[in-house]
Amino acid sequence: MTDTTLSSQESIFTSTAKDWSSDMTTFKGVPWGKAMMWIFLLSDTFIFTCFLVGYMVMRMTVTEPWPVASEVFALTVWGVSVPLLLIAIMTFILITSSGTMAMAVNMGYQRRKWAVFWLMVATAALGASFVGMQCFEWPKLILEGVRPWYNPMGAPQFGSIFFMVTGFHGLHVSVGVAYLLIVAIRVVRGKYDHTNFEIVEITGLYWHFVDLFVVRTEA
Amino acid sequence: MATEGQQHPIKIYFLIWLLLFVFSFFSYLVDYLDLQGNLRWFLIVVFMLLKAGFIVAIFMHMKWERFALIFGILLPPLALVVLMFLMAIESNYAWSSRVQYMGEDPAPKPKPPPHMDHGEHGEDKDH
Amino acid sequence: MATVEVPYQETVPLHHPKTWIGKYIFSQDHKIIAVQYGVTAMAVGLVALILSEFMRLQIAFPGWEWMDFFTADHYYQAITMHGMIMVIYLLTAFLLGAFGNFCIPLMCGARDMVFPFVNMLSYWVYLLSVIILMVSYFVPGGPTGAGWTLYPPQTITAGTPGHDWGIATMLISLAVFIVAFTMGGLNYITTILQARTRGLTLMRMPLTVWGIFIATFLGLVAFPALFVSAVMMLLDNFLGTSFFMPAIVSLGEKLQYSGGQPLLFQHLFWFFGHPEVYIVALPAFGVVSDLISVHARKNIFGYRMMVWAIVAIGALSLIVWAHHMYVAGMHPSFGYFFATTTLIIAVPTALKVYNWILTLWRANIRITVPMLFALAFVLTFIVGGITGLFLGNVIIDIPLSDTYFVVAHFHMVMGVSPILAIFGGIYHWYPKLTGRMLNDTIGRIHFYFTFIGTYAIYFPMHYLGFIGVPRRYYETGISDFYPQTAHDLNVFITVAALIVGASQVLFIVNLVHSYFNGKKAPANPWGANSLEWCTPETPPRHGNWEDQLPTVHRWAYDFGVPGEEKDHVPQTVPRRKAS
Amino acid sequence: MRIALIAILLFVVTVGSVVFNFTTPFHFDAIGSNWELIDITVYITFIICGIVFVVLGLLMAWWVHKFQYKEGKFAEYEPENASLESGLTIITTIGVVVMLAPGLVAWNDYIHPPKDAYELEVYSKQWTWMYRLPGADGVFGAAHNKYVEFDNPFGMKKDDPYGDDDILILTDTVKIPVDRPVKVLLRSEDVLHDFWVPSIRAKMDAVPGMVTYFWFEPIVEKMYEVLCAELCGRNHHSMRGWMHVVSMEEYGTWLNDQVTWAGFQEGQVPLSPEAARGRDIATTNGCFACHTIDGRNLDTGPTWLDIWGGTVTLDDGTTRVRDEAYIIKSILDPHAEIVEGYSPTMNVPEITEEELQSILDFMRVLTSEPVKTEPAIEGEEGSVDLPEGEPTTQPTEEPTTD
Repeated sequence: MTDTTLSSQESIFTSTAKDWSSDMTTFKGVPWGKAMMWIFLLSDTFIFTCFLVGYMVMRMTVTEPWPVASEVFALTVWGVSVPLLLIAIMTFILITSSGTMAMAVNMGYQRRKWAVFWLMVATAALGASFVGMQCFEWPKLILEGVRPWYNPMGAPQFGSIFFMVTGFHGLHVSVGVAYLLIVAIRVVRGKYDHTNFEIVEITGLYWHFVDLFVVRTEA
Repeated sequence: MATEGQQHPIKIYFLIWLLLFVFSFFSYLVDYLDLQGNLRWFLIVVFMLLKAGFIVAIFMHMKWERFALIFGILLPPLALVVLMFLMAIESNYAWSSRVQYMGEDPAPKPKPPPHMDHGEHGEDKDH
Repeated sequence: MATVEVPYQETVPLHHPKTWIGKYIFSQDHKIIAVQYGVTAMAVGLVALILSEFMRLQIAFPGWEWMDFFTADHYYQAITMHGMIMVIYLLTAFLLGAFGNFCIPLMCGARDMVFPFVNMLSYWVYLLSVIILMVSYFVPGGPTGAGWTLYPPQTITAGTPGHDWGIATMLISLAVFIVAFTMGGLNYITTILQARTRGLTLMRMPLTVWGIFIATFLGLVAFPALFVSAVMMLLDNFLGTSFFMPAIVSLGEKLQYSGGQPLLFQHLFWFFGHPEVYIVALPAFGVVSDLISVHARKNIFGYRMMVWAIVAIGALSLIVWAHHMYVAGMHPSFGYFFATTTLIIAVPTALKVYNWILTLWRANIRITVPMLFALAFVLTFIVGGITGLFLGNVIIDIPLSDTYFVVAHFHMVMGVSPILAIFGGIYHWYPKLTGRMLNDTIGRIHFYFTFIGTYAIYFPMHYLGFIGVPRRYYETGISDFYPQTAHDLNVFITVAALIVGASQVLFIVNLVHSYFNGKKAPANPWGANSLEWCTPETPPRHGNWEDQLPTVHRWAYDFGVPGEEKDHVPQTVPRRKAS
Repeated sequence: MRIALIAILLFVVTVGSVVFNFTTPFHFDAIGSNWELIDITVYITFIICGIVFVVLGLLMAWWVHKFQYKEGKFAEYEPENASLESGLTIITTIGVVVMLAPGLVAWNDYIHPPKDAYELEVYSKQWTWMYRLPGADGVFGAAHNKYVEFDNPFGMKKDDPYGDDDILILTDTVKIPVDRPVKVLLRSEDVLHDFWVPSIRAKMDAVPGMVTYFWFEPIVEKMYEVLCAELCGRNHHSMRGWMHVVSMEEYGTWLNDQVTWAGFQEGQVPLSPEAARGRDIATTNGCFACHTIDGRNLDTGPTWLDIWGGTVTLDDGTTRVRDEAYIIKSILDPHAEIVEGYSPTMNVPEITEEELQSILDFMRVLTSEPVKTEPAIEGEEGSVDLPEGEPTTQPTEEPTTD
């Protein structure tokens, strides 16, 4: 397994060509699960991007006015309307959860099981609170009259896209929370003791990906 | 065993973590200042790509993967770039067709009043 | 090289199933899953075949009193179900689900797929999607009649049969299928990339595996677009969103939609749909390459070019989608781009055809049943390919699109050709799968009926397209563009279709009969080189290999190597020291 | 050496295909427009592809025959032949370029209508065609599906001054002058349609929510049947129309008889509230998918014009007087008595007794006699457009705007 690190003499292209033309494994040192997760994430990227293409096309073809995001997602704190506060908080939560997840992976490779467990639980908690914020955001918009098929502020597609994309993303986060908790419990129970704890990293890949898309969706 | 996995100082995570907030702050600034037009979309896309890049490279450890994997994962989405690019062009086309023929312009410019002898088109009826 | 890499699989123990159900029903063995996929796909394909016979009868004998029950609604529903079943639930499922499952681990020298449990789940979810699809015949309004392309707005407006429940079951079934495919596809790709045996580099893999590999990859990146459009259309239908629905007046009734873009669906659909064509074609290419090489006793000509052609076709297929939309009213300038990319794709495809034919040159051709099917595939594919050059060239597509020329073209290229490849593959691998040979005579009769029959159906059909007969017409009626002779031709085509349909009974009889009474198959009846013929037992047991995985020393096409004793050298035979 | 059956078969199929191609009567019919370039491109492609097909097919047949299995023989071992492969690549590329180049040139023409082309709007809906011309000012008034009403079949935007002189052609037959390029703008009221005349070669989908176009120049005076080439629902196959290419003189005469949007609005007579309600009920129940009120008999159902009174012949040869009882029965039990020439396809409408009476009220006013009703209560009433060629509907020449 010494060849997992790139030796300095190889150029990008020779190393790529060498890996792709070798026997047994193409992605050297990558466990099956991790390779599968990467490919799944690639596939999932296409799903999310197609949703975003839908968003872009709607936004560009609809002639009715599109609501201004900074006003819609403003939050009134102590009587002052702070634009985009809600989204800012949600982004903060998710990016933080990514940070804790990265730490968990790191701890995993040091085989510190309990540290892994608590960091993953913390990540899951942050993820759950993200979903919780969504549960706050949705009724807020619904109370303002926004529906998937209707939007008092202009183009109805705003509501459609908003509920569809955030719903789909929220689903990913929820699945991720469940996945994190399952893995965390299995880690402390010693199910992965015979491995390198790559499962933590695989879970992490998925979680960061979810995070990645909140970054994209906000635009 | 412990040396086998990917070992990076924890410091770098914090650094990236902070950077992500900085970028997020900037992209909200774009919304907050209500920048419009191409500049707005350019800035949003730039910040988006920067953030995505850092997450993929550092948090998802892609920086430390071999290039075989990096190319395998990063090349296919180029097809999506083509899709997005073409869809953007076509959306403009559909939008202008709506404005031109369907009277859907949100901010209509006053058209010149109809002309009786408007070039050769009017001749159709005279034949 | 500090350490010698040991295939990971040799270190993990395989858990053999203990119960009969674990062995044959909820089996995690890739071979059983392959059979399950194959049988289900054939069963549902039979439904599609019967639907097509009804359609042909209606086209040839409009107003025939025996066909009175077959209304326009039924006709359009049959068109839709036939198309969707054939493309997705038969061809994709068979070529990737059955051949993929069977060939990949055996040809890569793996014990099984990397995640057998997920692989098993893939089949059961696929079965669920088939059931949901069939349920659409029992929902109010029947299945959707929107054509397999499901173009909105008509899919969900009142003028289309099955516009409420039928389309819902269709879309849900597709979404479930995509989940199933993703689970299977991730397995196939990971197995090919990460679980090959010692010595098996990618450039030594049989072309079957290459074809399945690239096709699966295309599926994983293309199906998301279909998934997204299915979700959006479901929302349009049930929540009243307006993604694809502009303001419209349907049969005098104003609908509560506004501002949607119908073309967005078409783009997303074809962003999936064009790669889908190659998802079906590439495995067929691979299978046929192997069949021709093995049965011609000669190495496949230009192997490296064949591989790169597959890769190039796969890559290009992601950016040619809108050649299905030349007359769809999209941005006019797209015509230049898509015509160019489409015709570029013709070059690697043509090279593959050349290489198949050049493989025959100075070969030592055994005319076995698989070889017959492979040869028929090549000729059929040539016709389908060159008519594709007509339709890919944007200006020629203008008069020919939406006519029977298109119908004939895509049936040739992605209906008949892959089916011929599937038949060839089944005749080729059946001995390894069951340990019995298929009956040769029945096989030949089945072949001649199928090949001559399908050619007689689809070759003349192109010419109906030239005179302008539009596709998807329940009846053409009396019109000046439609001469009586064209009607006679339609009757001829229908008769041929009925014969072809009936002759498939021979095939099924052969499969069942030979399973119980066929000749015992030797381990390597065709004298092939690839790994699946080197298993210690025939049929291979669970786990495929002995304690140690086989070691590969050469490519899969060492036929007729000068200086060797036999005319084929299996991949496991070490190379001689360089002399 | 025994000749292999498959070799013979491959030979016969290849040669047979060529023979079929030359003997079959099924080729493009005589071109009726300026698009010879399309035909030329097709011929070039035909020749190149034909040669490739014949060469490959015959080679296959010959080699399969020639290199049959012999025990103990070794095939030639030649994994690769770089020069042959690159040679084939180059030849194929040249062939592709030869086919593609004229195609792209023709496409460039196709998407750029000439400056002197006049515009014709083809308005499609399930399952018929209508047409609109921009009128004297040469500019179409804005029109949108959201404005489509019973008395506004094209969805004209009422405050757009460009629309007043637009000429509305409310039948499925249009006349166009020969030898003049026409830019066809396509609009759809509901689903995708495709305006297609095989002899013209050109076609394009009509997409709701946007306006698409193509252009051509008819060169033969002829009556062409218009087909719909994009699946548009259960009556797709019966969505036909007529495009009559005529001389300039005939076109001018015909054009003078057409009604403008302004004239169309003037010619409408207000309805009583009951009749207007009946019309709306009939609309929402989809009656007008199969029945018209302007005298045209669609394939799917008889017109409602003059349906009140008179007699009708049924498909069993008997005749009926169309009194109230007959009409009520025809609505509530549509399959009981079928008018000659139609098939029993109508669904039983789900309407109340009151609604039925309203529809009957509406049917009563649908006579080709000029209707002179007193204007009903302001604001409540709808209106009905009278059939074309009505004396009350003056084809107005001069636009009403200033």
